[in-house]
Amino acid sequence: MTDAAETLTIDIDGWEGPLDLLLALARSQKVDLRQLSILQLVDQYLTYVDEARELKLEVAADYLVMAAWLAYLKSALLLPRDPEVEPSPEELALRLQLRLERLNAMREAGARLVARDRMGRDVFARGAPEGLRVVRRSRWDAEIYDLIAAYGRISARTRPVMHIVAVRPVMTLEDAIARVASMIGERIDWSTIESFLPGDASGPFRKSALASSFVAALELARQGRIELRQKSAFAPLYLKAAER
Amino acid sequence: MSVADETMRALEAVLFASDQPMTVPEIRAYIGEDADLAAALADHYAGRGIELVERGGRWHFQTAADLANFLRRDREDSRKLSRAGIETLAIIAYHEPVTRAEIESIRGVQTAKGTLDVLMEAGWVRPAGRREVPGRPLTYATTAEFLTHFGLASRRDLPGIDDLRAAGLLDPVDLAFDAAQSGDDTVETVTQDD
Amino acid sequence: MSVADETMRALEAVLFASDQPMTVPEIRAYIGEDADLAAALADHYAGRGIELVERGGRWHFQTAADLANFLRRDREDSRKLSRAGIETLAIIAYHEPVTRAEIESIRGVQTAKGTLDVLMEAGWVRPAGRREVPGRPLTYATTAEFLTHFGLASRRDLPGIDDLRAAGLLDPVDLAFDAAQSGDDTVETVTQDD
Repeated sequence: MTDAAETLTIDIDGWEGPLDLLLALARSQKVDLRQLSILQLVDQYLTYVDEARELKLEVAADYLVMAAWLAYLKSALLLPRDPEVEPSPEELALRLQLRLERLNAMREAGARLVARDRMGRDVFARGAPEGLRVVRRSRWDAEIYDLIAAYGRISARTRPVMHIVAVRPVMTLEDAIARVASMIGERIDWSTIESFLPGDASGPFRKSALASSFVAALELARQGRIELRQKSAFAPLYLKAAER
Repeated sequence: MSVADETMRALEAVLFASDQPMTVPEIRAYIGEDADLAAALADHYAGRGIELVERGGRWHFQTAADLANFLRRDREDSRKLSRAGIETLAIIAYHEPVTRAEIESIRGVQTAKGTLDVLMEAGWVRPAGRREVPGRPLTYATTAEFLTHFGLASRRDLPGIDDLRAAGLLDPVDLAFDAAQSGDDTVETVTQDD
Repeated sequence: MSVADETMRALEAVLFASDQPMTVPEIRAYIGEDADLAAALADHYAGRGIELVERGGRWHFQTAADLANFLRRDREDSRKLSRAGIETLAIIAYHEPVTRAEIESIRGVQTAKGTLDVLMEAGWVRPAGRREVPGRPLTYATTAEFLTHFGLASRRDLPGIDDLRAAGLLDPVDLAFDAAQSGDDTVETVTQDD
């Protein structure tokens, strides 16, 4: 990299972009990058690109963009300062110098890194390690509760299905027929169906008794044993023994 | 061994890095010296965790044989038994000895081969002979380990159906809840509702 | 070291047998004891042809670096990195976690897709989560294997990292620019004409 400026004239493909080329040129100044002459660097770069074009080498667009930018920077640095222009050419130059410093730092760090004693090149791991073994075993987990709950679940699911109707407070149709038939004989006048219900009936039992008594009334009417009367829909329903 | 002995160090490194046991001529090709040092190096390692040994004229490092038990470790992964697994186990426990066909008929679902394998791997179920009926199907029963794991003195300690009912374990509400939770079994509503 | 020390022997054997560098918890899983002995064992091997080293919290045996000339026979550097690869690796190692855009801004050139792929395939670089800024770019960082390969006990051992950090050379250009603007003399020196 010492005679970079000379070899540059024939080797543009070797550079990883304009910044890389600039860094190589900067290093050819053989000064600390902080002491770098930006004007000199610009001249070096522009000369290089011109030479490359004279040799009719393809110069990639980003090198030309950099060349144009550097030409602008050079003129701005040389011309009397225009306070209106932001950022100032000095600031642009400083940024360029900072970028070159950073790239240079990483390039040198990379070189030091790969020069270290590297595994498989300078130091070696054991050639034929026996290897360590992990014997995996599953420890199955289950609690006694899980076991008996599972059995309960199966039993509930698959035992002969047995429908158990709970003892519910109902009046069966047979009971209602017997009840209405026996009571009707004692009634002279029209009586509401509610009057045939047990006096203490309440809640679900009363509803059941009412429904059964109604069906019983219809059955007895069909047999001609009672008469029914209702003035209108939802009006009270009256029962009376049939006149024979 | 003198640590400063360069040849000895090189021998050590070469034998360590080699992926093959090495003959003395092979060693010589690397360290360019008399390779008889191997015996001296072997002495140095005597009694250590690593040994340098000669087998059929070839030298290699190996771990000391008495430490083999350190080179493996058991890893126990705790795993929960699947629903099919626990149900199958319950049926075996309550009905043993029981054939696979009987298990399936009680569960009302086909039992995957893997399910019984898991139970046997866990050490809770064992084959318990063949039933002397056509086809001579294998039967299964629980093991002593099963009793130990579940804290049972004997199978008679398992709660009976009446106990289960009393404990609410046949309660269809729980059953329906379970089913809703796991979303798999459809539940027949066995009993009353109000 | 007392040769009779069983734990030390076991440690030696386990590290020797392992085909991977091992963390202290991993070692403990095998020898079931306090694994701080690794440092003592490393001392025992100091200056020998084989060394016990710690890289990124993982221990392994390797040959002594100064014996490379004995071992390089028939071996070539199979992992020859391109210049772009070396630079990219250095940028990731010294700046991690770092986005691709940040790598490109330091290098002043787009990073070919293959460059990062090669570094990841070598096992030296890994994706290290996304940065919570617009676009949520992926960041990259180095691996434990990177430390092992380059013989670094930790990232703090990266060559010259302290100096680079002190000089601000690991800071982005914008930050360094602001620092330079806020009153020192670097601006003057860069603009001087020869």
